[in-house]
Amino acid sequence: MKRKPIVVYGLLVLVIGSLLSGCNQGEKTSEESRSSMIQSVDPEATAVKKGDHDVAEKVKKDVQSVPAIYDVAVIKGKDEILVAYKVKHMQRFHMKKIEGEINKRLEKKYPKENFIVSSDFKIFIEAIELKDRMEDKDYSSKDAEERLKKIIKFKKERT
Amino acid sequence: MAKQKSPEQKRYEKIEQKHEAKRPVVKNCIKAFFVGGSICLVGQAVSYFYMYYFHFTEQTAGNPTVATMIFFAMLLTGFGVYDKIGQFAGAGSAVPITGFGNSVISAAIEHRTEGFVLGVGGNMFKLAGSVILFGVFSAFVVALIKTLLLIWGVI
Amino acid sequence: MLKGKQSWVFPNRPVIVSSAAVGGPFEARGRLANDFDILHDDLWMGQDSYEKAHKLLLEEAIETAIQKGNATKEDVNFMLAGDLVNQITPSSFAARTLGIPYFGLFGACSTSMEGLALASFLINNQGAKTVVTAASSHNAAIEKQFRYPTEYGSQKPPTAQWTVTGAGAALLTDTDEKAGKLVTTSATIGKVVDLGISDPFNMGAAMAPAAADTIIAHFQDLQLDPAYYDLIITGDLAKIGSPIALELLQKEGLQIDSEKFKDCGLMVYQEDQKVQAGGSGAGCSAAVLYGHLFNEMRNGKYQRILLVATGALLSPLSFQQKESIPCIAHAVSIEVHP
Amino acid sequence: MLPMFFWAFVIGGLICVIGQIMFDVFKLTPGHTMSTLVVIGAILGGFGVYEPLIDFAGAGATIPITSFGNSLVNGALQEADQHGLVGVLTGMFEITSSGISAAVVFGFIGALLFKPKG
Repeated sequence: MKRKPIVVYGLLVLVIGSLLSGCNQGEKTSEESRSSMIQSVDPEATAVKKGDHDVAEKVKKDVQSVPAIYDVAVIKGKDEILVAYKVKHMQRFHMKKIEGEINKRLEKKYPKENFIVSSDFKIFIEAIELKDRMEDKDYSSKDAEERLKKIIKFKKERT
Repeated sequence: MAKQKSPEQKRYEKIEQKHEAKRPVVKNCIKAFFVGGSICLVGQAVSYFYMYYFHFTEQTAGNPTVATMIFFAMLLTGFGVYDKIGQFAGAGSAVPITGFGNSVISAAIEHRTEGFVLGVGGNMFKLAGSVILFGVFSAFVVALIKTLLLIWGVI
Repeated sequence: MLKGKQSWVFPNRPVIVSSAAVGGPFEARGRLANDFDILHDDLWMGQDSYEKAHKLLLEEAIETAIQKGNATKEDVNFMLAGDLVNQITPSSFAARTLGIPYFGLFGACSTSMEGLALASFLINNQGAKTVVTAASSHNAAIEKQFRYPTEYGSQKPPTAQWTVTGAGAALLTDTDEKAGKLVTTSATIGKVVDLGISDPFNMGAAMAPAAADTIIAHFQDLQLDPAYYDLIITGDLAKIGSPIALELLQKEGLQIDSEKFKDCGLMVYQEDQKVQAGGSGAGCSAAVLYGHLFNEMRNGKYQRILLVATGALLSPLSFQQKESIPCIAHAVSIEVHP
Repeated sequence: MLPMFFWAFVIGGLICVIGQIMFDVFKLTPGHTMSTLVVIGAILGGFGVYEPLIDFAGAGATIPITSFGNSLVNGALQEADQHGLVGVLTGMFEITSSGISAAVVFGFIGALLFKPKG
């Protein structure tokens, strides 16, 4: 059996490699979301509607008071409030418990609001991305709401 | 072994034990720890890569990470490196998912001289098959018990 | 001619006219590289499967031996050969190419001496004029046969042995010009010994009792003293098995100098080659004896040697069925005819 | 993120050490060792211990073969949650399919591309 030169196979490998990784398109990331991977960034709480800012800020304070948590991002949308947080590493064993605790606390305090709580790292990054975009005046609140919905949907899918 | 050893065999066992080279357990464990740990470290980096540059959450990044690690295992196996790592690291390279990939890929490569259907197809899982069998069957039993307990309201 | 219980003596002294050894890339880096007639620098040897490369090794060894003996294939009456692959196909396929009447032998790694003993017997008793005997093994083909795929990353324990990629062949003939030539003088056929070792990664320890048993029988049958030989060499007991065999022999009251008790599996490779306990395989004793040791004898370093090739008669199936490993050893004595 | 890397390394390394001990002390073959680890993973998954470990150690828990058993159990339990007992059988590969399919695909590609080096 004669073998084709290794270059041909190398190319094939490359193609397969890129197929494998090319299934989802990457998006531009901001400085803050990048640094959020390594350190605590303490992002400002925001809301799609201007007037909801205070509520979001209050929610953030409440979540922050949970001792196992060190970094919280809150975005209030029309119907839902997205709460993304980071758990101190040694507490990560109890993530489920912490999530339940936060849910209970928030629901008790704000019975009317609908909370989406996530400790997922990716959701945290996405939240910061969205927050950064919202700071831009040209970014309409409709777009923001849509993107928030997308993140929430994204959070709910499991595998 | 079920068979009883004869007195002669027992006597020989003693002589043999005296000369047998002992496996360097501690050294092997240290090597396994560092190589195995490093493979997991690479896996963690790959999963952060998927989370950061692509649309994957912590939950969903596992799948592409596993696929990528097995892809690495294919390259290392094909270029004849993985068996050398294996001799050095023992369980350090066998226990991670790359070791599972290596067992499938090495068998596939080895038997291609017997053709793609009977050779590659027939032998691909000759090492990994037992992992799948015991994984699936034990998962079935565990999940069945747990589901039944939930249905009966025990837990 | 039978002597004692299980030994033959060869009063007609069959002459080993020529011999040849062929090796692979790993052996080329070994200690005995200079004693190989042909060394391949690629494990595939230009073939498209390891089994074919295995067959090629054997063909080359036999052809080289015949050539060195100034003979042709037509001159050879019989070929006695064997290896470790299922149904000894490499040997049979080589016999197909060579077209020499053929006995297929299986004695695992003891095949080399099984072949030499039978070849000597044939010639001694006028059963043949010229006989070629050979044994071979190929690392990758045998790993595939007995253990895991070659690329599988399993860790071999320090008791494991490295299968030699090599073949050795010897051409024996019945001639009166014996002076200064190598001759076989006696042989002892071993019985199967099993002392309960079942770890296939500890073959040396499994085979050592068989070697000791055959050596003891040899000296008893021939009523010789171990001092008669310049060297007693075992086939592939390696680091673990060799000292065990020596201890067993000394327990039986045989005074053997450890300097004169060597092992082929410990001779083929360099210290820094990663072969765990040492070399093994049917090609190990064949290549070392028919290459290195015969050269040394022709150079006058040794006058009389006893080679004891050991074989582990297991199969992957028998090991998985948790059988212990039955082992065998055959001894042949080779001398320089005065 | 940095502690994540650290713990992935440590936990992943420790699971490998367990495997090494099974090799060297209990003299198990690689096949037996891997099968045992998968069963252990499935049992830990059944008790719900493995998921917190993944939260804690990330790839240190998902890369070792034990996670294969765990995700098989989780797949089955998830499906059973929705469809009752039948789900135990049908949901098994819900989560784990990627490991096996990647091994099959790359195994075949490997056979196309490479020859064993020996």
